[in-house]
Amino acid sequence: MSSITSISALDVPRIKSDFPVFEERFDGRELAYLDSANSSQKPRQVLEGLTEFYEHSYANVHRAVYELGERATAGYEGAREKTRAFLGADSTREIIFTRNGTEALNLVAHAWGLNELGPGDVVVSTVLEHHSNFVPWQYVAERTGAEFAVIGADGNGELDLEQLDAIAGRGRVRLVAFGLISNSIGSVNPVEALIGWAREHGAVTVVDACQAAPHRTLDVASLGVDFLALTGHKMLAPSGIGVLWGRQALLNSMEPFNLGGEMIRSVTIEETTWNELPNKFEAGTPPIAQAYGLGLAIDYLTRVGLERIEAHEHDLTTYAMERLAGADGVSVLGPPAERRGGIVSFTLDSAHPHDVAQILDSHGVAVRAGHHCTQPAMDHFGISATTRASFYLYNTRTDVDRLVEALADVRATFA
Amino acid sequence: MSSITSISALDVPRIKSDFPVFEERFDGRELAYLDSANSSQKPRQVLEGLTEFYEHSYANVHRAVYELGERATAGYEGAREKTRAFLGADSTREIIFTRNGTEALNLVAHAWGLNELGPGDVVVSTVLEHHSNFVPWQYVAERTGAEFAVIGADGNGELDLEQLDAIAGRGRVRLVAFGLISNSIGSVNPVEALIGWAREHGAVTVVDACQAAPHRTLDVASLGVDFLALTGHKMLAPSGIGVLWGRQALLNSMEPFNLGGEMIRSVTIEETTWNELPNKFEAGTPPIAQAYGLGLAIDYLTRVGLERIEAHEHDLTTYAMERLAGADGVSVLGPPAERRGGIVSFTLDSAHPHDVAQILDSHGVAVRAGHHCTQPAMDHFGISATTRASFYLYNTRTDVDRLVEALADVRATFA
Amino acid sequence: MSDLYRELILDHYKNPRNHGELDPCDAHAQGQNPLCGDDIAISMNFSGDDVSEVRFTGRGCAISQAAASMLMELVEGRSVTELAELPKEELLDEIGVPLEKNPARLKCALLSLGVLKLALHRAKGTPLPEEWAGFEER
Amino acid sequence: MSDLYRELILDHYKNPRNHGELDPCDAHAQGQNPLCGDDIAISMNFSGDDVSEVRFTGRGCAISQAAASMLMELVEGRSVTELAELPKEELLDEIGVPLEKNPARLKCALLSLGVLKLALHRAKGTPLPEEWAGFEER
Ligand SMILES: Cc1ncc(COP(=O)(O)O)c(C=O)c1O
Ligand SMILES: Cc1ncc(COP(=O)(O)O)c(C=O)c1O
Repeated sequence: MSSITSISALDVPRIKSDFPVFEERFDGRELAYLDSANSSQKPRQVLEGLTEFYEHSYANVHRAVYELGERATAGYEGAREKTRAFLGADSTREIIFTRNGTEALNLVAHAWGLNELGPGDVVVSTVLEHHSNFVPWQYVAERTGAEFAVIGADGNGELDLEQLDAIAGRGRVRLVAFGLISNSIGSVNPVEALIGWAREHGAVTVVDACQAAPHRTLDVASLGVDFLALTGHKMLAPSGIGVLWGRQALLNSMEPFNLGGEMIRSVTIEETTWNELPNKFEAGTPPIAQAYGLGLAIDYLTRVGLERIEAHEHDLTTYAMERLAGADGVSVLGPPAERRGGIVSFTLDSAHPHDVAQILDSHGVAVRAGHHCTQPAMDHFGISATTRASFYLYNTRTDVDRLVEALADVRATFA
Repeated sequence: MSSITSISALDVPRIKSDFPVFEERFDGRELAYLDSANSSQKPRQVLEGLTEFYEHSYANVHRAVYELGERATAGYEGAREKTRAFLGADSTREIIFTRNGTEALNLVAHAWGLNELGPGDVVVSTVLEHHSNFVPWQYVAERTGAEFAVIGADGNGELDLEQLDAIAGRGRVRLVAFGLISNSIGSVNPVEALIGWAREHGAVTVVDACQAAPHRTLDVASLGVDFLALTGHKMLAPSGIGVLWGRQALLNSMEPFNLGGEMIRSVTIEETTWNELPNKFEAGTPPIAQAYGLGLAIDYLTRVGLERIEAHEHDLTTYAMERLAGADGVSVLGPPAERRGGIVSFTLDSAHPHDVAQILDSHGVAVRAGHHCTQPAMDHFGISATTRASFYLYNTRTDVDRLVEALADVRATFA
Repeated sequence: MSDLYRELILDHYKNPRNHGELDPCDAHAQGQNPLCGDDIAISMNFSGDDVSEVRFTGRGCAISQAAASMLMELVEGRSVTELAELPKEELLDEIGVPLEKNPARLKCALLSLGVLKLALHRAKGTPLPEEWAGFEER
Repeated sequence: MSDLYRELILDHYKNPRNHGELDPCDAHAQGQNPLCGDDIAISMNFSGDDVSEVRFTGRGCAISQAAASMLMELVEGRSVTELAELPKEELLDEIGVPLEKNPARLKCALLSLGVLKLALHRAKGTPLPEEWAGFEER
């Protein structure tokens, strides 16, 4: 972590001043918001841009033949182009706006999975996945008679790739779904190995980038995946917007998911034909302003620089792990800082995570407690919940210090 | 229309001042926005409330054990309660937030339709429906082997209830889907007759209230329907939010739709069980701020008074029909003003609707041209598109006058 | 320190009253809070219309476990009919900390009461009131 | 009046050039704009590598129909190879009104060119360039 680097440090005070929530005082103190893996705060640039959009460029998109509608369409489609560039995708046709990350994954499960899978096929997820990248695959396997296989992990929460052969022995591997970064323990998954293995078996790959997209540069071309899902609310964008990227050929070959306005080419009583990409998968009035807001968030992240954000979070994670290692009664889950994102999950010997989080709240420290929508991972560790601190561009080492100090108070309370 | 009424008139200038878009000048003039059936403009009260929410109450909902998360949850669940009251529903468990109206209808089609229907069953829609309340039923019928039956209409665009007997003769009527108000021609459907007939056959009823909810008081209890869908962006709310209301017993008996975070009770590698209502149908991080914004829009509409809004729109519709009846070359589709919402669709003898709308735009008059996502209705009338003007609380008779004057210019251009 | 963790709650949490299981028993139910995994099981014996004995087991946060322990003290010796109608305010008063602003923790606090209601209504064969409907399905 | 409706466009709309159908013909295609239902069909005959005859039929707005009529004048007598590469700017220059801000109308204006490309690439057996991919599926 003290290696010499050409990446200049973030100007955190300046960044912080872009986020109105940090002007408020919580019990007299600035908020130590350590729950960005759950959802991020929003900068002024996004909020003001959003209001301006509603005030002077709002109408329904695509179908309007007047000035406001043209502005709205330009804003909405401009966001699609920003998202395309952000992901290094070939074409805006491959960028589908959804409600959230969960819907992006469900789109693939429903529109690809239900139609393509059958007995003898194997659908693979991992024990570390968020429920949104686990339950849809479990469900489509059950509905179609395919096998559902789950890649296990070791005690560090790192995937056990030795299990891959046995999984391949269970049938024809058709789909492999995994996240880039675990949201509950922060481990970074071995993407290349998983994709290499999936390709060997001719399987379609689905990557859950919900925890990666806000924090690191992504490039779908070099990743070599088939589908990638992300969610806006974790990356400074409004709630209510997610993205599915997919290879054009695959998306073209798929049935649609939701049906209705905008996604059709022609409708008669006898027959309906589907619109071209991406409209085919965007039924009804889309989250217009939310997509526009995602575009503004991408602008913001790009201006600050994802590499600098990643380096900053790595510094905070390393620092937090050092400090927590020295704190009484704290056990941190997951791999060392080198192989994790900006997420630190832990348990405390004497108190339940909910009680921990509650007392931290009274110190103005906001963390999340629970299973983080990863019950299989919790089961893997033999626990039901953790307390989780997660970092973003507006956090500082002071936030970490406040976390550690507040933890001492928790221990004192439950002593 | 000149009947004595106890409903006081709307203070339109004051209402207009709540909508920033009317401060801008289009070619030197205030915008005559006559496309609210497509999507409405947003009042300051909604936009400012939204920004404030993001600035001081934003976090993920349900799972957060800290102050900001509690505020966010209170905001989100408060909006559910406002929506419940707005619809006269029994319980907030019956209010499901979706992305838009289309997704609300698809939820029923997927989660009820695909699981309940089979050969011998009849699924009924109408020739007037928006594609979002037509294509899903056509699709589930095809997928399940059920019959798809479409109630036709007369030359006025009023449903032909004489066809009901023949439809019932085609099999067991299981589901009847129809809109309260047609979005393309404005006709008000005979709700009581349709629901009575559906009930006689033990069919489930799905009501598309996307065009009614912004303009008239609704009460699901007295309507006697089973499901009702609406969309926020047409009723002063942000884009990205819709609502499905359903009877609790039905919703409880249904499989979920999207799968993932928040909608589960417990997840293991072997088995997943679903959460209770409404969470079971709200997978992933919901459109938090958008739901909150819908609550603010409901506050606004309730304060102004839906009865007054309806009366105001009725006045504008009557006036528009009178003036258009006297305009050269204009043919208005649909029933008389007494039996329609605030929507007037027409064709012009000499110009295509797109050209009409384009030239109206140069006069600062925003209307929609096209098939309005109702191709079967267009086919019914033997046309491919109309020009449509639609009214809302911020419109005035002056807007209608400007429409009529601009139409004269269109005719002169194409003479 | 948070208001929620007053002395009494910590005492009940650390020294739960009526902890254990009755087997056989006249009424039993179990429930979880899906948000946080808190888990409570309650077993009871009746004597006539009264609850003669009651025990709970569970795991989870201090609020849910302390509330269950406090509930035990409210229950013993009262009639089934009365308890089936026990208003949640009575338990909340006992807990004595402000939970209104905090629906997540309110659910923790009321978990044991929901489980109790389920056990009683099941034993009596009466329908669970709408307010507790979430517990039915568990 | 809108800039879009200059004299020339109205003239082409009211008096379309090369209107009609060639039957039999060497190349044919049809396409719609799903947004507005505009519809154009084009048929051509070749003489060697050149387009010797071209006709269109269609219905829709003035922009789409006038653009098709203008396209006819650009096409006749030119080589298939050249036309398969015809940049859309050439047609847009001909139309001569600003459409950049207006993607919906741009689609109307380019509908006939897309249909032409589809007819030519089909006849030549070459793949339709990505830019026109939307037309393939129709
Ligand atoms: C790894 C991961 N995948 C998927 C999701 C689901 O995203 P959303 O809640 O936006 O649907 C989340 C966040 O909750 C996540 O952390
Ligand atoms: C009658 C009707 N139903 C359904 C819809 C679909 O709503 P949304 O576009 O918000 O999904 C609309 C609006 O487009 C409509 O007018």
